[in-house]
Amino acid sequence: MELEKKISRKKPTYFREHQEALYKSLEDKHATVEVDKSDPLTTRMTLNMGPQHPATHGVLRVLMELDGEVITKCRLDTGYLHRGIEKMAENKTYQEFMPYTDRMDYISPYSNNVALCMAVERIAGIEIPERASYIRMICCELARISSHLLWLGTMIMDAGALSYFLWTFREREKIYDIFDEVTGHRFTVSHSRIGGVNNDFTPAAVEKIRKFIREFPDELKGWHKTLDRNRIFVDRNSGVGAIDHEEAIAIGLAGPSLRATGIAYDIRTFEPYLHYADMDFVVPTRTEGDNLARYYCRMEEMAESVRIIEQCFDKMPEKGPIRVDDAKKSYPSKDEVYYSMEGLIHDFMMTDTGVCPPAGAESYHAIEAPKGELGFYIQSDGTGHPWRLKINSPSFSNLQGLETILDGEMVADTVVLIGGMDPVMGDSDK
Amino acid sequence: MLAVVLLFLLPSAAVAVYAERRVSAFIQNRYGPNRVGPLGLFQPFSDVIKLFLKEDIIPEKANRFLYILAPMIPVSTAIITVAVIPFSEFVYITNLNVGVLFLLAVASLSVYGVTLAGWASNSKYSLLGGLRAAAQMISYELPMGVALASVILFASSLSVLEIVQSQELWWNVFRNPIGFVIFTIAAFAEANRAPFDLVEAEQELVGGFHTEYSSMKFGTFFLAEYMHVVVGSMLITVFFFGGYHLPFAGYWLPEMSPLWKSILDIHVFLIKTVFFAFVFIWVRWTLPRFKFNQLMRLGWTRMLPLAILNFAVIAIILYYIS
Amino acid sequence: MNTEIRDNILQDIREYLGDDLLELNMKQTYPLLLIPRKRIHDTCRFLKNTLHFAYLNEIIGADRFTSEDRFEVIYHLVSLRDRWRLFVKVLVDEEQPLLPTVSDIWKSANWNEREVYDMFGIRFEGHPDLRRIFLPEDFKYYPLRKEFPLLGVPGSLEMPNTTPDHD
Amino acid sequence: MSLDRVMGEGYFTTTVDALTKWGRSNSVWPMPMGLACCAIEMMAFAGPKYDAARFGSEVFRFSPRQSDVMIVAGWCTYKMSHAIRRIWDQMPDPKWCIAMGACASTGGMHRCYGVVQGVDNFLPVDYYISGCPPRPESVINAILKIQDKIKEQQSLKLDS
Repeated sequence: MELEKKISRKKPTYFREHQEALYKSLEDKHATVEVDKSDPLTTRMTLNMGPQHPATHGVLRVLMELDGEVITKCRLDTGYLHRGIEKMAENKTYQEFMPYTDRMDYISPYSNNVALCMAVERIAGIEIPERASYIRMICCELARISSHLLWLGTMIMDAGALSYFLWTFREREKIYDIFDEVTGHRFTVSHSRIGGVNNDFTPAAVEKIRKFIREFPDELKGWHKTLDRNRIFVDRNSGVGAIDHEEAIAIGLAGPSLRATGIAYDIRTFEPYLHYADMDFVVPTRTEGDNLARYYCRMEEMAESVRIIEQCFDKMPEKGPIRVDDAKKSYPSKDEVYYSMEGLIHDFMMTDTGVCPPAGAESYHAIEAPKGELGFYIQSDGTGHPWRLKINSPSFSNLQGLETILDGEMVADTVVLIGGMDPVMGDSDK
Repeated sequence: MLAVVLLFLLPSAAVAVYAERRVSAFIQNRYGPNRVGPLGLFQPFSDVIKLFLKEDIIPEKANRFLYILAPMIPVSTAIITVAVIPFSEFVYITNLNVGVLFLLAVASLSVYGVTLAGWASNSKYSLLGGLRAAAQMISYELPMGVALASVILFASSLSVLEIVQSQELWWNVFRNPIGFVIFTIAAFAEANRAPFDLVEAEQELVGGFHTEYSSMKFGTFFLAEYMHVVVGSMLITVFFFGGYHLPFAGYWLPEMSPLWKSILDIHVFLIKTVFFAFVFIWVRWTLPRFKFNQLMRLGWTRMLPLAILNFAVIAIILYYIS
Repeated sequence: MNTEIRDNILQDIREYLGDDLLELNMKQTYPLLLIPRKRIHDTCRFLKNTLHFAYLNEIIGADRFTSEDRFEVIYHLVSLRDRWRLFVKVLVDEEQPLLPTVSDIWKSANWNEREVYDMFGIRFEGHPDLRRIFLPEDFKYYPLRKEFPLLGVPGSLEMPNTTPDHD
Repeated sequence: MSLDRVMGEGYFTTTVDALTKWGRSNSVWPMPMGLACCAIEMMAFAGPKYDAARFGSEVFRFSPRQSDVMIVAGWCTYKMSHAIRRIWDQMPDPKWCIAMGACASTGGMHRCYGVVQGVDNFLPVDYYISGCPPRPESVINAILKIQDKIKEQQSLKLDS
């Protein structure tokens, strides 16, 4: 035992205080699994997973105490991607800050753009044109599909079937192509603007999106066919990491993880934004609360997203402005900038000071990002920079829940559980 | 004869590596390696050259002797296994009269390599991999043995050559389908291939037992894995698919001179082996991995009782027929 | 959310807090209550148990950069039953940045309070595991305070040793 | 060397040298140090459309002992830098390093207190990829450049 202790508690060589505090906190944690201490054979091992580990989806560090292969208690250590995005926001104008939101949840950047824009629009009192909001909705739903595709691929890859990852990536490439056509970049798009969007859909882009939503349901059906009745997959996921709805609310899960426990908390219906109130869609929920339920929720959400995009195309006005025609609130169009003096001045002013919400205003706006509720709490001091901008990120909430869920599961389950929770460290670490 | 077989087996691992990369690429809508040599055929050789010339790291706290010894065991057991496999009626290294027992004994030796590697490298991930290997091998050795016992009943001999000859008319897969299924699953588990690759479990244990191994020591494990794939497919062929026999050969195949018969037999044997190697690869790239407790449950509560039942039923039927 | 339920809830809060409800800001989309530091714990318990604000969404810290009551902490609550959000604000002094924890009321307050501690140095009394969450424990500053420079303090975070044989 | 005398000056060493270079350059196994957004493009680089396997680089080994080139993809914080350096120290020679994207190369847009302004502060970087994030084509280009570098440097013959 003494030797075991010596090996597993090797002196940390960097950030000594931090490591020691972390290990101490693991020892202090109340174990939820009662293990018979009288058995001399129950030697404990502390296993460090991460920060660089194939299954931690980035740089999450999981510190766990093992009894055989069962995790008796675990601690998550985050912050390996912490760059101080909230500090940076205080030093940028609202529009300048938008590219940073791309790099928050880098699997679905469009949702983050929209979340920031809508938060700023609410605090500054800007109404966006109808066509712009439909463009935002379509792209947000595409981003949701793309995020869930990556979740599907990585989760099954973590369970051991590598090919699914590449199959889902093939579909993701199609969405990348669409974003490439619409916005000019594969995935860090920065397409949304305060007061609208940057540019309209080109006919080629519309054609590509229509083709994608025509073909995608078949692919989805194929995955359902190979996974729903796959015994190994079902056995590995059902009952794993199960949590009931009361506990889920208490530990503050968000998004599909919360909906898998039976709580239909979806901002799109909870307090509809854009034109989601006019759309006909259901919020998929399950009651089991385990990893399989999360799988079904997300899979059904992808199908719903396709339906929403179809309805958007039906209801979208054929022509119309895509940005507010008010130079105090949004960028003027490029035509105006190139051919008129006022346009140039406005463009310059927008870049220099940007939108100025009233002093002392505080406001919150959330959208339903693929991972859950993504909200921005903004405090304004009357200038073009936010005084304080707080990001309410879904991955942060989900990771916090993960710390509770992992207790009592097996080492092999950690990977599917982390995959099933689908955290993005850039989102959670801010 | 031995030299010929060795020359055949060693490159076969390289070919299996290449095949795995191309087949996986095909499954995943990719090209796979196609730049090195014609169709990328020299890719495994370039990997081996690189691995040979890489720095060899032995962890400071590792048990040096066992750490160096461990990679040799899986390779040697794979090569030893070939000793009793008949490639044709006349081409085999030796015909042991207890060949089946020999095979089982050698197969259970190979677990030492994995377990020792896991223990000796003094890493927690490796240790977990090694422990899983030990448990997995023991639980799948038993169903495999019992499935083989049901094969022996048909041949009334422990010699591998006689088992193959007993299948001249009817392959064992038709006479003993449940035994075939059990043996195939056990062979997958013995070769540590997906869905039973939780010994190396890249996503959980980084590399499992070979996490700490670098350069050619890792390369040896890598090659041993593919040798076990080849050997595993050979064993399935020999025990259940009539070895070198064409289907129902006894009924229609004319008498041939030993030379021509040998050439035909070897080709038939190779084709069957290649097919099963393909199945190994195919399964690996499409199925998720088992969890440790599921694996144990499958081994002890499903496969072992089924194998014993199968053995008993066959024994009773054979007793009444004869 | 119809106005009747909303008025009822606000009436309940007014009755419960009495004079301690320092400010009720209804100018924004969601109501913002300002309450004194000493009432935060029991108010939170009341909001959760009686008014069904079962879901604590986040805890926001902010630096007002004023000489007194420098920091503010905002609790963002959601009532899933009434489909409504509520923000509860408390002011914290710079000299004594202490608040009672609410992690015994909502488990999810755990990490959120750690985040506020990490960014502003506001300590939460009774928190089960108050460590820094993003930055290493060795870091001695609180980055979201306004006086902290954007580029950080040189040397406050160590860089790895580039000679390989360190141990 | 006697063999040299028979076959000509440096015949043996240059032949083995060429063989070594051929082997090394054609099987560059990446160690994916996926930190942030660039990691997603790195996955795309291995994915069906771009297919790193064509160049023999599809074997993503997560164990540092078995990999040749470390692709640092994403911004690197001070907290993470120690882990990266440790993994780099664990990789066996010969090894190469690619800094993928603006953040890994210079700190990029994340000019803030948490981020190391370029991983070359503590790693010997062989190739920098520009872009935020770079497209997968650029990663393929980087791998090819690394292959060129391997072909140019002497592997066995150290001097003369």
